[in-house]
Amino acid sequence: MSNVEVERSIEAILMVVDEPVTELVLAQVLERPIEEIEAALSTLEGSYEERGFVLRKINGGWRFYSHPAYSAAVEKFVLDGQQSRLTQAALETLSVIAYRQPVSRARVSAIRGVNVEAVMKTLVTRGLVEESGLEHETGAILYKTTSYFLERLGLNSLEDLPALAPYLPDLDGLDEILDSLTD
Amino acid sequence: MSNVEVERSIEAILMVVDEPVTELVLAQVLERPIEEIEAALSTLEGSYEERGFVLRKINGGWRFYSHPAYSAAVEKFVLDGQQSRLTQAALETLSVIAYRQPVSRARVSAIRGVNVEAVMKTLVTRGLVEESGLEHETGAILYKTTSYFLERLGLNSLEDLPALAPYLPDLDGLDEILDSLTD
Amino acid sequence: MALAPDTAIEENSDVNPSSGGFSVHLSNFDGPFDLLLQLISRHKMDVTEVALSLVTDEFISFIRELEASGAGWNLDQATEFLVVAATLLDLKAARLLPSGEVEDEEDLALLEARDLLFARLLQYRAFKEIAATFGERILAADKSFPRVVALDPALAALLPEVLIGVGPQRFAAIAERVLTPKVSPVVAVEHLHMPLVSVMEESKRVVEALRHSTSLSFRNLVSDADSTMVVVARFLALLDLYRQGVLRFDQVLALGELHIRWIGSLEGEVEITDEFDIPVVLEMDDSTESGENV
Repeated sequence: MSNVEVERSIEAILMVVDEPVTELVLAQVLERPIEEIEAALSTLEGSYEERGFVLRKINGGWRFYSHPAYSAAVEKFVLDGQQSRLTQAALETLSVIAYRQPVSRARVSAIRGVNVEAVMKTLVTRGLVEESGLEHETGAILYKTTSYFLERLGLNSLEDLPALAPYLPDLDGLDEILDSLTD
Repeated sequence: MSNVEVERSIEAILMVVDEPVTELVLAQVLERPIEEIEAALSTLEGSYEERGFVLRKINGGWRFYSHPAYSAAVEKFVLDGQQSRLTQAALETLSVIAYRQPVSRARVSAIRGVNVEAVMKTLVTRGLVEESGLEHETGAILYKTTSYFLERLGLNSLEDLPALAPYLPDLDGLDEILDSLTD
Repeated sequence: MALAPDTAIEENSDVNPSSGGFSVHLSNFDGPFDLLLQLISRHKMDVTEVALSLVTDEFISFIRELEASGAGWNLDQATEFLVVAATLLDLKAARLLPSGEVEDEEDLALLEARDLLFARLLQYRAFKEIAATFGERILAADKSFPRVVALDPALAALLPEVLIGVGPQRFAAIAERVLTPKVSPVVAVEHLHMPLVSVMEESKRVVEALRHSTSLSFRNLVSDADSTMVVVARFLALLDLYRQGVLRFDQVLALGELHIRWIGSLEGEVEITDEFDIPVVLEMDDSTESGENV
């Protein structure tokens, strides 16, 4: 793998990874010495000088951020573009989590039949949903609703969620069907 | 705001979004004419050619994607690889629906020459196809592709579907003949 | 000629929907069009100029093989293949006959059948090619991952309070809808497999048998009946014929052997009513539980 390829691979990873990534992790994934990774990151960092974003090492991990010079546009976008009201997709995802918690993202995807990654991020950002440990067998992150969710829905506790209609198929059976479809 | 500033601002915004952003939203936030936004996006799109990421318009919205050439590195991070392959039968059924939508199951069956019920169920469960009202005369359920279908195919809209083979006989005429036979 | 397969027939319940596995996969083809297309391409022939007899023979032999393989197939699979096979055979037969007048009506019909078959085949081939493109596109799109990041906490703090926008009841209704498996509605057609028995048809048989033998026991008369429905139909036919005065009943003992004697004419039409064959429409009983439709 050439230097350029190492740089491109790092860019590709950092562009889609949400959490800051350490040099050590990058070195392991790309199977290159850590010095090479450090050099590549340094080159990349300098290459974005004329861009609207920057590459920064914060708290030991590397991540893309918006360039501070354009924070006004970003803030305006966040306030204008994001609606305070939840979208239908967000509501549906939230309802699955509320009634199936704790639940993994893959399971919610399987139930809704679509990729829910972006919606889950929004729900977490809006403080309605939070992580709740790992699934025993798969190691997948589990999610549950927050107390803020109860507050916004005007409920005292999860037990106050209205019961689902009795004719809804047994949920465990449903899981098996979904598993057979997604396997 | 200069052209360069518009481009930098767009980059800054795209760095923080969890969902694709339309040109219209960018035009409103940056208070620039939509043509200017389109031109800026087009310039940006070309400017990443030597990078590990790309800027793409899929399903009407723009966002950053990792470059396909470096998928191997990214896949090590994205564990949620639940994209199981579609079978040949599912792909063929999906292609008929994509080009003939909204279309009834019976019509798809007639074109493929086999019963497509099980395959249709799979496509609906996978979120690639959804119901779209009833056929006027027969009362049969009609089906169409979803926006998730566009995403999975990396298409911006249905108009971007590749053209059907040019030597294909006039389909509408054929449909009428087939209808007269199946009635 | 009905070329389209009956698409209303449901799959067997033991078919696993995730496999998409309704189709015949024994020889790596998927339905009659797929087989036909494979046979044609194997001989490197253009769909529009196919040497029919060769392809027809192979098509038929494929069906035979499938049958002999013991894997068995259900009614609608068989129908789909047989319809195409019948069309091919028809076309082959027409080729073998000396072609005289082209303006023959039957010739024209065959011509239409061929055009229709090939039009459908062309259409199928076009979609098959597109399906390959779809597969490639999905594969390519899967290699590109979108940037999906949570909003920076500093920015998230700027956001106004989130509005769920619905109350608990409405929220539960949404959960119910989303958690209900997406099952496409099905129309049960199992009852269509029971052959309908026509009293008129059975009347004709009864008349023929009685004219032949003059006297028969009811036991003899229904000895070849393959279902209770046929026995009932023949009994109804007898009652109707008795009303017309063309036969006599003799029964020595109650519940004993019933003998029927023909006293009508030995030739000519016997008037047969169709009063038993008029469909009866029953009101559907909606009170039955719809049950869990998983």
